[in-house]
Amino acid sequence: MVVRVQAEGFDAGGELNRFTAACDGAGAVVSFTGIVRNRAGAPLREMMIEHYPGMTEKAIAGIEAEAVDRWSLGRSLVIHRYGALAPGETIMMVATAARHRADAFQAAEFLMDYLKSRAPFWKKEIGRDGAEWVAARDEDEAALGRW
Amino acid sequence: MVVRVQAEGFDAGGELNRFTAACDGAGAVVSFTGIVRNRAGAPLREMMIEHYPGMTEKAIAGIEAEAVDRWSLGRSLVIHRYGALAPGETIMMVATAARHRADAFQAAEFLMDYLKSRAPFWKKEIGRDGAEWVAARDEDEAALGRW
Amino acid sequence: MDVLYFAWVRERIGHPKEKVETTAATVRDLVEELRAREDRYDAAFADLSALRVAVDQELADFDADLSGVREVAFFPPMTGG
Amino acid sequence: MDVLYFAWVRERIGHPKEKVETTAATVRDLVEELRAREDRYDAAFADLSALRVAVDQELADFDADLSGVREVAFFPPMTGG
Repeated sequence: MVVRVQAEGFDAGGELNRFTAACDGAGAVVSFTGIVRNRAGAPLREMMIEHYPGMTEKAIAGIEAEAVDRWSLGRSLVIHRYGALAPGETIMMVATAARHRADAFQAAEFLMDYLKSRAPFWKKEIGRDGAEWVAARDEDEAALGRW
Repeated sequence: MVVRVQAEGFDAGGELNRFTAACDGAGAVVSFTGIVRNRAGAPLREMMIEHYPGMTEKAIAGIEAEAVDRWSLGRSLVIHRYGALAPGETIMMVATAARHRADAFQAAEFLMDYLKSRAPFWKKEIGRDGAEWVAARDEDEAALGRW
Repeated sequence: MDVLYFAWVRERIGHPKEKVETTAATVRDLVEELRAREDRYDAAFADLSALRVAVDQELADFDADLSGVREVAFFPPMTGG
Repeated sequence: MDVLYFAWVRERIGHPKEKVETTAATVRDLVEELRAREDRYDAAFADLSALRVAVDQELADFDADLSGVREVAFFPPMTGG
């Protein structure tokens, strides 16, 4: 279980390789990377991500502990950035390793669903003509219902 | 849609980075990597993967076309090795990119379920005391039922 | 007790953190005290259904007990990932 | 027609590929012709439920029609991924 909350960018491919190399006995590794999308219409200048230092790490550790409890997981990794990000930059990544693929996939989806709605991050989109906080999506809250 | 069937090893992290860089407009990238696991008890010397040249590429392309048809996918990538692999080596990888994570996750799981049971690959485990073809698992066949 | 604000709640109130002397028994009582202070607080807390609260860095609800609590944070629904 | 064998079917029959002159109407008829050849064929095809077949590189079933077909392959259930 590794959790990193950081302002700096990171190399998702390098992280995936290091994660996989450290997963002795795993047959399946799943990764998710979230990327700052540009908007149709009004171009995005940057995305500002605010978080709650202290609670963020605790919340993610709690979510990971629950994933480990529910699935047969070898290891997991969560990296999440905060601060100013440009379109195309990687916001965050999750990786899970397990003997079989079903556990790795389900744990990764579970981690993502909970990180979306239960880890204290807030996104603000900054365009040429102003800035706007990203609203939580109903379907993200609803996604928690399946676990 | 990129399909590569090859004997050579590949750098999963490098592939993930190249894939992500080429995915303009995607917010979510999911990857799966399959790794040769060692066996408990009798150590594995190598895994031999046999395939059906010609049909393999066609079958994977057909599976990818169906994934594109069912989900809102930006891009997808399938790399699958054949030949002799040592424990710890990467057998194959799938990557999917979409605007939202649900499409990327579901398409990756769908691709994996179909690659497991519908792409013409066969695995043979070679140990110190003999070799054995890996049997298809009932749960892999059953996994197709959900799509 | 430390009271923290994040995202648009922080922007509306005008600062990220403040020390609050209070005898409020629950989060809801604390909210009422804050709303009574100034218009910007009143505006920020007008619709509690748009807000979430954490008590000592754990998600809580507005009826949560504040005895012994050192830190309360108010913010909109989270948008991580 | 080319007939291909993979994995343990290839090992049991002893070669990966052969040309077969046949007037078999279906895959099942072809299997019967092959089984009549030699014991190793008979053994390889003893339990059809353990085998899969592809006709011109598409998965098919044992009742598939062979008219115009150039390539038939026999193999155990696939274990990719």
